[in-house]
Amino acid sequence: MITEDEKNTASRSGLTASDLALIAVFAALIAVFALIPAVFTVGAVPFAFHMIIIVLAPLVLGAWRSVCSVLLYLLVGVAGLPVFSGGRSGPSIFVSASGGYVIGWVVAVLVAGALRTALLRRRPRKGLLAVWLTVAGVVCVVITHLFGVAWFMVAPNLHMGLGAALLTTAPFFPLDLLKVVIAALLAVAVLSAFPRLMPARKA
Amino acid sequence: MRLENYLGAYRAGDSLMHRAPVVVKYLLLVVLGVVPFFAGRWPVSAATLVLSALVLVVGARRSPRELDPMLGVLVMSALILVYDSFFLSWRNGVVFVCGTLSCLWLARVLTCTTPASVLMDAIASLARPFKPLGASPERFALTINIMWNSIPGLLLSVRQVRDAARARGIERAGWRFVAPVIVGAVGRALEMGEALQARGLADND
Amino acid sequence: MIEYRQAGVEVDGYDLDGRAVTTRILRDVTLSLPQRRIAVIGANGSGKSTLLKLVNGLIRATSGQVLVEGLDPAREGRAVRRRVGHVFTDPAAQLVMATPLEEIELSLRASIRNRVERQRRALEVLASHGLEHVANRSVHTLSGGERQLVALAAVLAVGPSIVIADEPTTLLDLRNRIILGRAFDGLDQQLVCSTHDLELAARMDRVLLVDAGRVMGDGSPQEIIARYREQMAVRADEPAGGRR
Amino acid sequence: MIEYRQAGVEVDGYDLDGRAVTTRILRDVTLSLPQRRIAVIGANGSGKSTLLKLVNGLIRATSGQVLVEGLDPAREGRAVRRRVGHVFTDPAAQLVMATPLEEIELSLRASIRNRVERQRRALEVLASHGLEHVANRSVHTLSGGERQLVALAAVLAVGPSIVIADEPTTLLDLRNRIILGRAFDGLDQQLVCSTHDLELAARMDRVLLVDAGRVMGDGSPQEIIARYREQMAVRADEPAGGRR
Ligand SMILES: Nc1ncnc2c1ncn2[C@@H]1O[C@H](COP(=O)(O)OP(=O)(O)OP(=O)(O)O)[C@@H](O)[C@H]1O
Ligand SMILES: Nc1ncnc2c1ncn2[C@@H]1O[C@H](COP(=O)(O)OP(=O)(O)OP(=O)(O)O)[C@@H](O)[C@H]1O
Ligand SMILES: O=C(O)CCCC[C@@H]1SC[C@@H]2NC(=O)N[C@@H]21
Ligand SMILES: [Mg+2]
Ligand SMILES: [Mg+2]
Repeated sequence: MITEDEKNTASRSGLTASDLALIAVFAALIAVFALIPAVFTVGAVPFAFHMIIIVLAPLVLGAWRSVCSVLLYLLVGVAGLPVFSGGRSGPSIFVSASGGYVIGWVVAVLVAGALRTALLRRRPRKGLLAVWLTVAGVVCVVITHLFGVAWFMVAPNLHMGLGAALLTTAPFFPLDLLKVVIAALLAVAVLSAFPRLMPARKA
Repeated sequence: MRLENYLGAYRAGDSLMHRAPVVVKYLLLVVLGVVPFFAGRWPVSAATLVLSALVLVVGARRSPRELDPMLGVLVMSALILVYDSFFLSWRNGVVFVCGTLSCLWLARVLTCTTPASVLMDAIASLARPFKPLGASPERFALTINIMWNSIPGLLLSVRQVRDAARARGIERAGWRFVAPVIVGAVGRALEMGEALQARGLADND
Repeated sequence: MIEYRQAGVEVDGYDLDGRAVTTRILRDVTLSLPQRRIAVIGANGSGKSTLLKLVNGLIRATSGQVLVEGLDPAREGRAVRRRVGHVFTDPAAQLVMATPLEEIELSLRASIRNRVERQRRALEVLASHGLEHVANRSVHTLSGGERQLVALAAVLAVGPSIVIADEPTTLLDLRNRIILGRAFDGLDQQLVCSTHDLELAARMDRVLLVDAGRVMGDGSPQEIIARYREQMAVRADEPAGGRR
Repeated sequence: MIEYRQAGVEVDGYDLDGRAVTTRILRDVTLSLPQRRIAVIGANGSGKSTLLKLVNGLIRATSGQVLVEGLDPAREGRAVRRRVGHVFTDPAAQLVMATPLEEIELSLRASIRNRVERQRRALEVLASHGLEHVANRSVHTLSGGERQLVALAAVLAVGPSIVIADEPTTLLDLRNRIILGRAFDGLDQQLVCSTHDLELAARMDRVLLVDAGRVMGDGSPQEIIARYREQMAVRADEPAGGRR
């Protein structure tokens, strides 16, 4: 079945109604997961349950739509509405200690989304599907952390050395890999419930 | 207060804030909520906190019960306050917590006193300058609105899934039911997309 | 047995001008329901679903009390829910797993520990509702009627001693409606269902007519259904929105 | 006018062993529908909703073609959707705003630029469906029937020239069903609805009977409904799951 919304998933201007709804709902999901109280913080960086959805978005939506939903989430938060973790909001997010991660999300979902689309065009069997999705998810997490670390080192008020920066991100990393596994399983559930979200078959 | 009312819900009325233009409400949010973060002075933050509470209770004539920030925000604020007091200074913590609470209350003022259609008009007119770049203001406004309306919907669906499990004698839902909430949300988004499309609401303007 | 003792439900809300108001959506319901087959009929928004949700504590009475086999759902919720199965109107709200098979297996978890045995039994349950061909399909690709049957099967599979069904036939075709009617006749459990399907209501032992939050009629199917038909025909001729 | 030319639909999915498979859910439908009032009836899962969704391109034919007033929904989607209003079975998925009033205002945005005027008109629309008392209520607290009426009002408010309604009466009470039936009779637009409510189908000019993805009957209401009743009664007596 070719549904209307599959037509233009790659071009940004051609977003269909279903794309808009998916973008909006994923942005809302990120916000809802950001509300779950953080179990711990390292410095001023909170543990983020919403990272699960940040990883899930590219696995389900591919590159462009997931970038749009992350941007929408950031826009709404920067505009002042309390959707960042712990109900924070405002442009201060970019200059806070988490600033690097947040900017990293945009690049991370773009790359992970493109990778996921390339991998799924072959229509893998269900078992392999989870593996490919995990791979794309790990890429998403790694890029996020690279940006996070880079920011720790260059941010005017932090100026950490490489070692300190790596040490700060280290406690999150294994847990984020766990989130990738959760996101991949959720993505398998979503994609098998709605096969039309799979990218078009390779010709 | 119920979780799905975290962001407030529009109620008709004739309070000061109901009559104020959206711009004013938004400026309040920025000036009282966001700016003090940058000022970084705790007395300023404390004062804006009190002002924000007054805007909600007096300006928008909402019940003081709606000042309740709910568990998630409380826990995070407490964590940050403790951390800041130990490693930086308690003043940082106070600035942070005041800013967070002010933003939350003023966001509630905005949603409680502004009808969606007014909000959409405002967002669309903000986006209009970008039209030559290929943006479509109406669709943009619609998307933001759907996002905003989906948050209570999602919080509610957590309860719904729990009720569904309980109705079949499964008491402890837990993490197993994250999947149904998310798959359900995607399903609803797809159906919502079809419905929007069928109503011709999402076509480019 | 289900008993309502002056049960009432009030909800907080706002009126058109934004003032906080309390609305009574159910008032002073006193009933005892020993019959095997009971139908609840009434207009949209009259309070049928609310009345049914009181039984397993999905909604709590704000005044009065409800008792299910002597237990109060508000205080002994778990014990009550173990006895009462509740089928919602909207099957989409009830199905929590990915496929019909997993859905039924979920219901059987408590009673069958062995996984292989559980799956075998789940397939049997599906087959007995004519659903084996959709066992492994995503519930989201099922047609409306298929979904409603799965939701019903999932609740019955728990083996409750009372079955509450809120408009169980809305999405069903004629054949499935006939089959469901028969299945209901053959059910050992007590059944309370709300419905707009008057043919279904006519098969029951007792019919309750709810109107504007009150039980306004209570008696044999013929009598109550006739009264309801008459009432509705009159109201349909009133100017739009004239009622309430 | 709506025309189907050997339209067929295939869908991708996974089979029991997780292999990707393709299923045909609609085959070779050739029809032209000039009549004003058309009902589509048939068993659960027979393909009614699929048939309707082809009309405004929500699903595209994988073989053959559909034409709406000469336009192909697959290629001229926007032009077609401007003409065709589609009411879905499940009202919960269709309501995107927080309150009924906002919902109707959303429908009117394109046609009424002035905000005050738009709100006035939206309240009028709600009143004409007997819904003014829920105008500012959260859609999440509406009863099923109230929601279904709001969804219908929201689609009609756009002013389409063809109305497609997928089981529009499932959640309605007798009174609202009568009112809806009359509203449909009075509609200027062409109406195509699928339904299990044979009283509604009987009011139409032409009835299509769908079975297992094929149009198996096409004619006057009396004739087709009688045939359907007979068929379903027979199938209800076959062993469970015997069909398909
Ligand atoms: N939280 C709430 N706030 C305000 N009103 C409510 C709330 N919940 C339910 N209601 C109202 O209570 C009334 C009874 O609702 P209920 O769902 O029991 O009706 P019903 O008889 O099942 O209707 P239907 O036949 O349409 O399903 C409705 O008018 C509904 O809008
Ligand atoms: N994506 C899909 N994958 C596999 N099967 C599908 C898919 N979508 C629909 N089907 C199947 O196609 C058949 C037709 O579905 P459709 O929704 O058109 O039925 P319907 O006649 O509207 O049924 P109902 O009366 O229950 O609403 C059903 O058996 C359904 O399960
Ligand atoms: O305040 C925010 O909303 C942003 C928090 C970012 C936290 C980062 S995301 C990657 C890493 N993993 C975590 O659990 N937390 C950090
Ligand atoms: Mg109901
Ligand atoms: Mg259907």
